[in-house]
Amino acid sequence: MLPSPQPLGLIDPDGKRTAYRGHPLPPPEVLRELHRRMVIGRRFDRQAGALTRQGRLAVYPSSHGQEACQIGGVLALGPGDWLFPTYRDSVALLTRGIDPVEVLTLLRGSWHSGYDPYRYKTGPQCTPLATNALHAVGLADAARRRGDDVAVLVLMGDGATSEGDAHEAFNFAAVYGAPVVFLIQNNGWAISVPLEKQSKAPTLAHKAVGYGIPGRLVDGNDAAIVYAVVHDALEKARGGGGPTVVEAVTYRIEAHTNADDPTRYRDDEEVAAWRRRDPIDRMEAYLRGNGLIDDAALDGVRAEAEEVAAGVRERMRADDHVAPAELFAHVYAEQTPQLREQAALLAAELAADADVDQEVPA
Amino acid sequence: MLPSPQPLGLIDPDGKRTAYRGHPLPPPEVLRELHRRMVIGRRFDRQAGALTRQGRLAVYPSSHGQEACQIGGVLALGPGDWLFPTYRDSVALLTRGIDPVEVLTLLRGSWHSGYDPYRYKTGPQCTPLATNALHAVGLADAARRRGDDVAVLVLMGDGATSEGDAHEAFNFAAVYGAPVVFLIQNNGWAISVPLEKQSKAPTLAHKAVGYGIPGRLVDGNDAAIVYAVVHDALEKARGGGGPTVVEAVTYRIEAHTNADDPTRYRDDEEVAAWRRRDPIDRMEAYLRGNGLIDDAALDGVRAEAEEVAAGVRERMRADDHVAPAELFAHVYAEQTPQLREQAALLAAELAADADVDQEVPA
Amino acid sequence: MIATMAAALNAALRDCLREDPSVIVFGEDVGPLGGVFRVTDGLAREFGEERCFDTPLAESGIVGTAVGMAMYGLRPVVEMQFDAFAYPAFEQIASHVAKMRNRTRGRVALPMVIRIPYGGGIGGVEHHCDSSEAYYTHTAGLRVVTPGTPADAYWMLRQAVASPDPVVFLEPKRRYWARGEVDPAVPGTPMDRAVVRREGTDVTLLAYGPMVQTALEAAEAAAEEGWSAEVIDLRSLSPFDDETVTASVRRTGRAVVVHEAQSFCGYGAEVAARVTERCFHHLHAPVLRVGGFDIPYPPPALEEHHLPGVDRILDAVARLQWEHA
Amino acid sequence: MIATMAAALNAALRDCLREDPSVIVFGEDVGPLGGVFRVTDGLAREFGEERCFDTPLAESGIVGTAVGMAMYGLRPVVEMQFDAFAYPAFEQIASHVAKMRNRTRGRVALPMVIRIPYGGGIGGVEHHCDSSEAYYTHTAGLRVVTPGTPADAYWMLRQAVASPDPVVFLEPKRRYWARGEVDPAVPGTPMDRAVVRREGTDVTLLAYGPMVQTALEAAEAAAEEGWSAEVIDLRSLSPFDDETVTASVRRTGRAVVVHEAQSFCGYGAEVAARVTERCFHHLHAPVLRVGGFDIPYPPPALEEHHLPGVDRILDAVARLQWEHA
Ligand SMILES: Cc1ncc(C[n+]2csc(CCOP(=O)(O)OP(=O)(O)O)c2C)c(N)n1
Ligand SMILES: Cc1ncc(C[n+]2csc(CCOP(=O)(O)OP(=O)(O)O)c2C)c(N)n1
Ligand SMILES: [Mg+2]
Ligand SMILES: [Mg+2]
Repeated sequence: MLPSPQPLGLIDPDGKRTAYRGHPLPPPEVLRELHRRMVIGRRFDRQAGALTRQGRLAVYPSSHGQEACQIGGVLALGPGDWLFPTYRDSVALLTRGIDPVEVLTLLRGSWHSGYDPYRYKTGPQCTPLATNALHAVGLADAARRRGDDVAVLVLMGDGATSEGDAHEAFNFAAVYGAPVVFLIQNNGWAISVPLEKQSKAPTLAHKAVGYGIPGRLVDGNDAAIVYAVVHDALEKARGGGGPTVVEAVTYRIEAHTNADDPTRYRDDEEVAAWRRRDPIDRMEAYLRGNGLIDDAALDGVRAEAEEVAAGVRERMRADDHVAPAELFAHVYAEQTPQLREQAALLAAELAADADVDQEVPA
Repeated sequence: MLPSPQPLGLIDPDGKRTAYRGHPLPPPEVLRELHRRMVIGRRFDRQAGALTRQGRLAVYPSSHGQEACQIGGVLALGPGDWLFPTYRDSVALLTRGIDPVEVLTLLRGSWHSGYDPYRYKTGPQCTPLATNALHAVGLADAARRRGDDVAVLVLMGDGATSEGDAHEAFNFAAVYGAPVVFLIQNNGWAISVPLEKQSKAPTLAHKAVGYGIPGRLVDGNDAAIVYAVVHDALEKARGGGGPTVVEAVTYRIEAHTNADDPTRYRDDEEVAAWRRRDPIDRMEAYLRGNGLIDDAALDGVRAEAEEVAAGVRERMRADDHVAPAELFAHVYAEQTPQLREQAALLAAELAADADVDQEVPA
Repeated sequence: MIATMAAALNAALRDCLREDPSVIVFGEDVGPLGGVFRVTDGLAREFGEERCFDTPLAESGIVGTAVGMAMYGLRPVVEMQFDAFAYPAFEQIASHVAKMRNRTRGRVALPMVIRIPYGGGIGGVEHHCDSSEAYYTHTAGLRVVTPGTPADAYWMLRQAVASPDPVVFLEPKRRYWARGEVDPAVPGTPMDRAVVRREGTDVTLLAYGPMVQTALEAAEAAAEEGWSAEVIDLRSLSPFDDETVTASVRRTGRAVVVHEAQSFCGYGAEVAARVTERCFHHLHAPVLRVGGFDIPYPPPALEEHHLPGVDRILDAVARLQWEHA
Repeated sequence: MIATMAAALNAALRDCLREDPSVIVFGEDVGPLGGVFRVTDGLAREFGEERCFDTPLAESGIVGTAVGMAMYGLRPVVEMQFDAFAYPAFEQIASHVAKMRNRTRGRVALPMVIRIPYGGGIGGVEHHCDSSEAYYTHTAGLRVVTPGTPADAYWMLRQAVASPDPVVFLEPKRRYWARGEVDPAVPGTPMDRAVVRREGTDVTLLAYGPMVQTALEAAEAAAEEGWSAEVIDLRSLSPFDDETVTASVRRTGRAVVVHEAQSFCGYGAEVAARVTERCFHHLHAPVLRVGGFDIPYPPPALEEHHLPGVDRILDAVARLQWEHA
């Protein structure tokens, strides 16, 4: 009933296969794909950081350090499965195949969610903490009720587990037997609050016990174990085996967002120690050490990552004009008379402004 | 780390000492007091039921069957300790020494809480489920911060554990090391919803694991074990040992409240089976079997119970007039100008009505 | 048929479940018990526990899972057991239910209904009698409706379930047992329109839900005093039917809005403000509000003093500066 | 001293912590980080983690434990990180914080302060810019106040902490970095009174928090158009200072109320309704409301179109039927 006291891992920080045999190592093509996506994700993340410093994004919460969780989780999803991400999970969304510009719509401030949740079977990035966990349970359970072969993966942070909604989500999932996997990215911090001020449980995976759900503790910087365990849990969920809680122990290398100042609450040394457990380095070491990747392939991946970044740079240069009238477009299925009135008011204001602009001598 | 799989008990349903030796049996005078209070509590509960049928109470949620939990818990409290009850816990309040008429103020509809929380170190009866658990944690933690020798007991139902606030309360208590004991009266039902639709955990005590709190599972119809375990937990809490979750397995013999119709959702047989596990019968059997009580003493207890009931009957006959002006008296420390205006309006209405009444020819 | 409001609501749910397989009903005690007000009586038996079922006891959980279910194409109809017990779901309602369509640029609709028994007048103890409508009407993206008669209860609930928008459906507890004619064959007025319940020429009484009946009684009494009162049942609190209301007040030149909720920042404030904005030069007197006092809902012993009744409405009518007529 | 509003709030908390050992400050990230807006900067260091500390990430937990602490004699000052993140605490606020004194017949007071940074204008993403004041002002038992200047920020927070009633203290985010004179030696106006910020004779502009500055700018612009506008900073949203407001509007005969929140059932509705009730025969035109549209708070790209600005206020002033003057 209790999760393992130590995080499960398949590949250790030095890129060596661990002694753990409870899950098979994913096949080479999956490992290579995990690596490739992590390299691209890291590059994308760096690009987003740069755009933020240039003032092109309103805010950016970095995924740096958490690529193994996000990518391991997303690649484990089957074709009919759904994903419910948070604000932190840009790299997960990129990996999900969502247009990077649509991923950044929220953070750029053009609109709230930038992509079509149905097209990508992906909920909007969720900011009110833990609320998405309930949406995930609901959607999973709806699929179960319909008899569809669908499982759902929801991403949440360590801090989010303290919210009442996390508890209610775990409990509803257990009671309904909903096909949902809760992947907790325990990155050690909720903004400035360390895990030891958040919970006294031996691990967050232990929370599963109180719901009669299996809890798994994994090394969140080992993409192979995250993939394997989430894959397993999703399969089990689809087969009617109910929910699983997976805690992936990882680290947020950057500040909480660009607006944050981590020097106020944590040591550089802690960061440095975690850099030595980098998820990409270790996967690369494993792939190299086992002859699964060569320099040419690596260069190819890096070039692809540069291309993605260049594409983002390029496309983010274009102005993302949003028509003011859209303010009123999506509040109800049909605009209410009230909103029509207000839309007309704004339109008149804008027309008047335009007239004034034209009056200004050239 | 895991609670016992079977409920701990000191006295079995037949009134025999169990084999369990993890807690000492409370001394005879405590057992006699537990018994005496249960007999009085049961009689009070019956009286309240009668008053409800007579239309003198707006609503009454019965404690019948749960006396061992409520009384075992309350008698375990030390002189500086606090209690946070729910609407279900009239017998706990009576045992706490609160004037029975004040206990019934809420249910009679005269006011909300009828007693002075400071006088009795007892929070008001709480209806929004699980919200009182947070109040208990806060008060306990305030006492801890002040260095006072105070622990807090909070009562909650099985259904209430599903609320987000229950989770947040367990977690805050654990993180703060607050001196609080959560006594879950698992009476099998949340109105019409059975426990198996509420939780898939092996027991509710298992929920403690996810917070790093000890969880104890006890026979909730054995007042001795409830007393012993809660007493222990409170002592530990006062000593800086932090919170404990205690699940007491019991049963709600009556309907949820007088407004409920349990025939719609449960069998008489289930009730009958639990009647055979009656907390008073078993304690009486133990006391008799061990020569700790004789017929005279028993008669004395019963007479005392009748006296309490008669007192309640008598005093509840008196009209409990509440002045309409009190509507405005306790909203703020001082009445705001707004409320003064409204109070004047009502006073004028009442005066006009009185005039009209006087105009009516005698 | 003649039915109580509770029975009319029950019939509406039954017909929705029958006609649309995507409709599901869930909440606390709505299954075998049929709800504490019996509004879901018999539904679990008739449609099975997969379509009408009890949930764990957690309101945020109920609403939050309903969001996910609606995203997947179901039409959840959830019950909050009493007004004040919807508050734990407030974040899900305000931040997701109300906003999902807007957040996703129109891509994700949430056709769901949150049924909330509300208001007082039933001798209920604390937390069981709140009039919480203004919390929802101030939240864009929600439709907020409340029936005042059994016929409206039936038809408005059917329309709410069919609506592509999320609807907060407020059920006036004290009217659950009131009887009236319900004809499931004759479609009702659209739920976003107000209805003139009684015609009059001197003053417009604006009421909804639990107060419609009281307003009608006040109009009756007013007639005896020589005032012809028009009574409008607002029905849709959000959006507001300006057309019907404005036409009436422009004609009568006087208006009183009535509700149980505390007056301060209550729904009546909006009604008074917007009617005044739109009818200012037709008004002989300010639009008056007759609402609850600005206090927490009182204990049963005092509720009669708190709740607006016929006398208080008449007093307001009397204060409408008839001398200026 | 010249200080930003954030610094003034920080100074107030520091002085409260110094003077009253029962004051404690807690919330998410208020400890070593000093809060995401740095309002609690340095307090954990100066007063120790027992008096200023980080909590687990759960708003209902924060408010609910504060209730228990206040019952025990502490004076908790809690921070909700942003407006929309106070919603999980709504049940604790509405059912307990607001009602505890009343529930216990006056025996249990809850002197506590819930600080909520609110409103928009800072380019914040969704859920970070809600104007949630009306949810609280419609809840009897709460005091709801909001400062518009650094000096008020300092003094009103001091008074809020000293108040025997629970106070929802709304901090206008976009004014955190605005500077102004703060004199901790000269006690400020009582927090339950409105203040005339600029005198005028033709029209009264009623504003609070984030909109006070905008209203002052509008008054300036109005002067150029020949209208003398009086500007009142309401400060206390609940209770409402009728005396100050009524006196002004009776004098000017015209009023416009301004806020960021959606207008429908917004705070401005109450202001318009009550001012009209009390000043009807002095009014030349209906009290107009200039508020946000009835939509969810928009993304940064569009917020300038949503938020009331000087022009929109002037347009409202222009519509006050000057031809009837
Ligand atoms: C309900 C709610 N409360 C507060 C916040 C403000 N907030 C945003 S992120 C954050 C910390 C979250 O920590 P964690 O869950 O560990 O996720 P991480 O940012 O580390 O990925 C907080 C407090 C929020 N978004 N939602
Ligand atoms: C937040 C909230 N939701 C719903 C209710 C309505 N309600 C009152 S009692 C009850 C069942 C409670 O069950 P449990 O916690 O097991 O306590 P019991 O009544 O069995 O003692 C419900 C749903 C409530 N009081 N509070
Ligand atoms: Mg984290
Ligand atoms: Mg129960």
